[in-house]
Amino acid sequence: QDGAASGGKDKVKAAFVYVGPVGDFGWTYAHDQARQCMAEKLGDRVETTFVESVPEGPDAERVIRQLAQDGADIVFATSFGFMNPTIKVARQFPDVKFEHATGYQAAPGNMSLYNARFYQGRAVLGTIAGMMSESGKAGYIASFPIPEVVMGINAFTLAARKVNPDFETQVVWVNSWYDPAKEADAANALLSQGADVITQHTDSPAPIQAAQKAGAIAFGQASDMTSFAPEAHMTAIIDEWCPYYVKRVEAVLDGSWEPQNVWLGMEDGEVVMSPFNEAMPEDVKAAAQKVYDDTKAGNYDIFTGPITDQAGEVRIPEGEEIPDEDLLKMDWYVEGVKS
Amino acid sequence: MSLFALEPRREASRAASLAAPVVAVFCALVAGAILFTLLGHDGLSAVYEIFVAPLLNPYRWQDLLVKAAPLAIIATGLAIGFRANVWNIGAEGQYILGGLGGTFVALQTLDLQGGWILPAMILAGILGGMAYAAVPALLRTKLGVNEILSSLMLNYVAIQLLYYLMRGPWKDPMGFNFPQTAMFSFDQTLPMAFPGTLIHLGVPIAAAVALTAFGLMTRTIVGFQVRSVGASPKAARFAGFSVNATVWFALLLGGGLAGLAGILEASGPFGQMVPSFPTGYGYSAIIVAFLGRLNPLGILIASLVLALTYVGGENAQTAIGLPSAAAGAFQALILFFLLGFDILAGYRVKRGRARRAQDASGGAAAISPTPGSAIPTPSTTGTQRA
Amino acid sequence: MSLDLVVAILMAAAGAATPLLIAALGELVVEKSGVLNLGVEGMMLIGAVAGFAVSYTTGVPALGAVAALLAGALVSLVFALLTLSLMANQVATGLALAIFGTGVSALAGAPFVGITTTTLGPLVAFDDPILRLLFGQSPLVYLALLLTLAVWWFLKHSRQGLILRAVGESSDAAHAIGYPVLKIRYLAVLFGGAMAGLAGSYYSLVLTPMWAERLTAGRGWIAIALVVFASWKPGRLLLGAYLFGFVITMELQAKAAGFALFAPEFLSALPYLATIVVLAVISLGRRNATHAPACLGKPFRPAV
Amino acid sequence: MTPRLELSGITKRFPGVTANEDVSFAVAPGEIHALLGENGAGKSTLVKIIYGVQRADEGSIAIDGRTVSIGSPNEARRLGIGMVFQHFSLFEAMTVLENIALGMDNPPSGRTLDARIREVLTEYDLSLDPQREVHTLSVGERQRIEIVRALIQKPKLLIMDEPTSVLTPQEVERLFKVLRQLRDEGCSILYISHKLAEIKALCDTATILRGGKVVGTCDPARESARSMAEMMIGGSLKDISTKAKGLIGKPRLAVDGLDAPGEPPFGTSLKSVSLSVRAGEILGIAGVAGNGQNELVSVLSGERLTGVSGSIHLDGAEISRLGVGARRKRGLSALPEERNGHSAIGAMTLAENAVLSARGPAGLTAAGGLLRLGRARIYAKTVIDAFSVRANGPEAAAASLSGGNLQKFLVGREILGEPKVFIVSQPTWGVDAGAAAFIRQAMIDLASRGAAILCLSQDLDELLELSDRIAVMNGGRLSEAMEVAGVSIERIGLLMGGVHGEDDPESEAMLGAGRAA
Ligand SMILES: Nc1ncnc2c1ncn2[C@@H]1O[C@H](COP(=O)(O)OP(=O)(O)OP(=O)(O)O)[C@@H](O)[C@H]1O
Ligand SMILES: Nc1ncnc2c1ncn2[C@@H]1O[C@H](COP(=O)(O)OP(=O)(O)OP(=O)(O)O)[C@@H](O)[C@H]1O
Ligand SMILES: [Mg+2]
Ligand SMILES: [Mg+2]
Repeated sequence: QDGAASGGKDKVKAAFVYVGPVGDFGWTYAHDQARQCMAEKLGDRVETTFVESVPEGPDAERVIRQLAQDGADIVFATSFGFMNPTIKVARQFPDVKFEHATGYQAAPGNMSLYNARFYQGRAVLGTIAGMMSESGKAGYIASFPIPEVVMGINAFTLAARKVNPDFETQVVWVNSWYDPAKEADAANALLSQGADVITQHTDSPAPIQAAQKAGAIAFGQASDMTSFAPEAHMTAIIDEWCPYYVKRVEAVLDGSWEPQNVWLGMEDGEVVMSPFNEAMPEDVKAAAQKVYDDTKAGNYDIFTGPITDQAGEVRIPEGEEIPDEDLLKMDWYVEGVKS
Repeated sequence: MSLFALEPRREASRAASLAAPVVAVFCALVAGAILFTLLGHDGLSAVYEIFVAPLLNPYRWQDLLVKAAPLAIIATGLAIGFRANVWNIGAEGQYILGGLGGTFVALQTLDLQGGWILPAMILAGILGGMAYAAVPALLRTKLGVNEILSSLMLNYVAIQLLYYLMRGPWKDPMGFNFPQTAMFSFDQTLPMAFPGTLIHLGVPIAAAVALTAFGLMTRTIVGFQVRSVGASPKAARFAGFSVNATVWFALLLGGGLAGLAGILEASGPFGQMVPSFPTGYGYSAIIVAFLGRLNPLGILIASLVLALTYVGGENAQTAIGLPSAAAGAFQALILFFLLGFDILAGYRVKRGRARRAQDASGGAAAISPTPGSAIPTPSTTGTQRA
Repeated sequence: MSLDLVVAILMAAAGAATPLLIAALGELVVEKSGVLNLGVEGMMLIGAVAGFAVSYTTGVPALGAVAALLAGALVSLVFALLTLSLMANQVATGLALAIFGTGVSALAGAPFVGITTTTLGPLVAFDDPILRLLFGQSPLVYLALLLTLAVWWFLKHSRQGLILRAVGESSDAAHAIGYPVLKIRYLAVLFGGAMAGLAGSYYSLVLTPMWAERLTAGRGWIAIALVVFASWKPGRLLLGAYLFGFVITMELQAKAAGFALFAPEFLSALPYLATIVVLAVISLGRRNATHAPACLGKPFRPAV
Repeated sequence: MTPRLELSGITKRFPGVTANEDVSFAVAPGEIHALLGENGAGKSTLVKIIYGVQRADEGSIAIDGRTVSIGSPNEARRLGIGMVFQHFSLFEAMTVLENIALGMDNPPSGRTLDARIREVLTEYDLSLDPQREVHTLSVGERQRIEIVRALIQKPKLLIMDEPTSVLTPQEVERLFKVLRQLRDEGCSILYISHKLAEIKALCDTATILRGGKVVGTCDPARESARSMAEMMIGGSLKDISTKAKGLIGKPRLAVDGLDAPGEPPFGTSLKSVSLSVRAGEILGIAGVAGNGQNELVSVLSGERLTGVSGSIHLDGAEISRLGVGARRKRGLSALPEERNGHSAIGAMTLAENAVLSARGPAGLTAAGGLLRLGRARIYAKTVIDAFSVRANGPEAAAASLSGGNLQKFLVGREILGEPKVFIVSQPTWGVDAGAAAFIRQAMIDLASRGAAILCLSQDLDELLELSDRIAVMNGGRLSEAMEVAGVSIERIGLLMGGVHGEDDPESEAMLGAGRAA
């Protein structure tokens, strides 16, 4: 429309495609909070819509296409499984901008990839776990062994072993992103076998509730879950997508949008920690805060050698860092992980 | 008694059985509008966005066809089974196995070229679905195990098998360890039926399947055999039909068609195999089969109606912010009305309580103009008590 | 293995078994009356959300459980109306009910996402593991056991139970000798709905005191399978549910202990495979007699 | 004396039919009152109204002079009315005791009830084990449950709807003894049967229904079976013309040493059955239901092949391994006793029902497995016309025909295919006199055209009228065939009861069961 000369717009229609219901209090919830935050920040310069519970696959393709047809200027597709559908639609609508979260492939020209370095937050959790655990054993409830989950387990364990070299992480795969009953049962099983820290890479608050009942500590997933377990909840990694969404929509508004592939972390304010629990010992607070601050300042990378794998072999020599492209397809575990 | 009374018709009314779905949809629209208004949304526009808007937008027609195709194919197979009193509710699993069967061929032929590859995949898909349906068939014919439960249980097993293959053996080596296969090659991808549209070959195949099934059921001895077994296994045996063979036929056909739908989806819209491949088509198709009154032509229409509720539901989300759950609830509402109004085919509604003596015989045994004499009832005992 | 661990395993098994047992008991009574209601999952979700909402707003979890009971019964009424009065096909209506419950519970539950409530936990807390095992679990665990006993007694020894079984065995004969078949089936369906609702509230009030969409994650289907697994006998149902709970628990315990003998997918598929095998074994043992109520799933229209 | 039961102006309409129209009559205390009428005359409907299963549109009922409204069977029982249904109302998977308890309003506890049942059994000289499950019992025993269920409540009025169609002559006698004893105790009995000889032997009065209306009352003892039948149909009964003698030719169906397991779960196995039927001959097979007749029919028709040994020859060719279709192609047609759901499908049209068994003989299929529905309609129409079936044409649903008319259609469907061998079970079961005569005539005509007919029936009179030779089935064994001329009914009755001088335990058991009462 207007502003075409500069490539900018007066008003942008931004559409979001979610894999779960906005009420999942997990992944989709975080994206939708960010959408609302962005809409509030940009006021009447943006109009947002969303479609929730979109199955990954052809349904996603249809929904994305419909959003493009209905005049969306930018479409955020917020699940890994939307990658190929987004690529297909992006090819058909060269004038619409597409943003895909957590993928590794994009259509050239009008599709960006964005992701967050959650593992940086896992390092903070690992530090707290390592210092607070008496049994030296954490229970890790994991969904599927995709690189992102593997990397989180590794970051958590590496950080914990920095403060407690004997620390062990016991992983239980529940093969589901969301099954509260099973997650709770898994947490209980881990707790009964001696874990006194529970952490998770699944979406429901059930494990931290279980931890609270057993008097263990736990961490929220994707959003602050203090309300579910005020005593057990130490902190949570918060997916803070709002700044990114604001930036990208603004780029469309002023015509500066370019495709990119970003993996943002604490430096960019995309990964933040929810307030530490009051009851957390001061030294733990300080150590955790230090990991956070150092990461934010760019001085700390948990995946810095030496790193030994489960078999005890040194994978990454002293001083070296794991390059991003290797992280993104990580399929091995560090020493101390039991799975 | 009540304000209305039901009076059985001597024979199922064709007019009523055609009118019932129309009346039902209308009532569902009204009820839906009221419900959404009560929930604090604009009820009228919700109904408009779900039911009318998609029909006014030609882009959406293609979407409807594409979404309806797998439903129609699966429902056709299931309906034939239901007609034979074979309660296959394992189409979801058979659909998955169909997709996996075809994917297996695709993974073996990733580096090959040739027009034979896609047909081979489709064949493997059909065989995959059939092989999976053979399990409940075997259990029922050899041991008398109820197929409702065995086929339902197998759905969950199929999902785990899919997860296993995606996580391990069939994972794309170049796929950054994400649990999914490589994208299919050009020769492995279902072509469009009409170039320049989204309508892939699965759509005409669905229409052909339904029409063929219609002919099969009404014009051939096989269809007659299926209907006989469904109406009474004893009578079928009297007629010289083998009940077990019919059970096998119904399950293999249902499984084969579900498998066909699976591989058409995998090689078409998906273009690869992914863990999110199962989307509940196998269950939705059961409802489609009933809405279509177990008649393949009815199923074609019913599959479009169901597709409309999906597409319209998404439309209502973006247009007026109706939550997806509302669309789901509304879909169920339509189903309730359609199922409820089915009774009009077999019964006449009478005003008032003038006569309390409305009856069908207590011997429901002999008479079956129950809602649609077409619809047999699930006999959970299977072959047992025959 | 320490005593604490054994107790923990047993309590976890009881916890996993309880909601399945409650929902399956309801379905068992429904099926005994000759009706097949596949909508258990939907009714459980409605119960879960109603239970949570009432528990949260009143602060009394027991009231939540009662509300769940009533809500489950209320939605089952829709099923009863359609399949009993209007003779709609039971399989299709049950599936529609499952969809309906999922949608409505999500809608109704939207305001309750992200909060927790007081659990319907043990009445007294015990330090001693044995006492904890015997008396320190959620009241619903004991209620489920009592219900099993009650349903068993009702079906086996009460007059009303005899009539209910008769209705499921031959609705025509029951009608001919003067029993109100539809009324009895209505009551059975309502009971099934109430039990499913209560079972659903176990998730939102006991196991994971919260509400989220699709909280029950498919447990309703397992409850239906259990009824068949138990060949329509309350005693075996108890056994089946606890066995099932035990297997689930042991699977996770094994994983938590670091044993990974099988692919995790195989373990996840195990309960379903086991049900199929049991079905086959039952049928092998007694061909032609699985104790299924003879009229299961068949519509009935009374002559007046 | 005030009548025990008085009906005035009972009218009951179903869509399209008036089942009862202004029916009025009375039954005195201690009277056995017959209710007669053709199929569909409205007998069952009327008694269902009296028992509260259905409701009359108009009219009133008085019991012992008091006008009552009977809304349900429970109310009927409270008024002292008991009923034994035409189609049993039993629960197969339950015990006799439970079944009886279900038929009572306030049954005492298990033990007391068990004792009460045994009391009633001794009082009326009946035998039955209260703890057995119903599905393990013979038809006769099942009926006894219904009777005990009624008797235990000490009814003032007992209704029986076609109770004897499944019993042996001896069992019928025993039943009559019970009924007479009841009458002497002052109980009134309303009795429905198509067997006019029984009516003559048992009943004090008869009310005759035709088209739902009362067309007459008579004293059966003073009427002949023929005169009552003519009152029922409102016209004169045609005589059956016998077939010409001396037509009998070579054996067409020869069965030798046939063994087969019983139909699951509780059927009777066939033990070394041998028989032969010649061209032009009708071989009758008598026997109490459940003695292997169904097994014999299904083995001969080819419906059952597994576990069968022995030989079956059709015109000299061995056919025992052939399936149903192949046997039909060779000219063997078999019509089992059960209509609904076995030889006919209620929900299908008559034309479709024709396809069931006549598609071979009548060429109702084309190459490629296509159905020729047009031809099927024509064939059905031909049957309807030739057998004067009262139906709404070939497109009428089979369920919309009355039992008698459907039976005529089915017999016609088979006979018009001109089978060489025709096996038929209970050709006139529950069929009224007029239709029965028609069916028998058609069978005789078929035999005269050179077919061999094997007719299984529990109706001895029918067999004696139709057959050239007669054999008796008991416990899965078939007796020698006897020439009908000169055979004694006594002897057949004894054979039916299992007395044939053999001493294997199973036939002893049968004997025991048969005799027990
Ligand atoms: N439930 C029903 N609905 C409609 N019509 C019915 C019903 N029951 C009976 N009829 C009709 O009422 C008439 C009387 O039927 P009824 O069963 O009373 O005859 P019947 O004298 O007992 O016959 P039969 O000798 O064959 O037992 C028949 O014409 C039948 O078509
Ligand atoms: N619901 C119904 N609708 C229409 N007609 C009915 C219905 N129920 C029964 N009938 C009619 O009832 C008649 C007889 O029914 P019934 O079941 O009494 O059979 P019948 O003549 O007694 O045969 P049989 O004794 O062999 O069972 C049939 O003509 C049938 O059309
Ligand atoms: Mg009758
Ligand atoms: Mg009759």
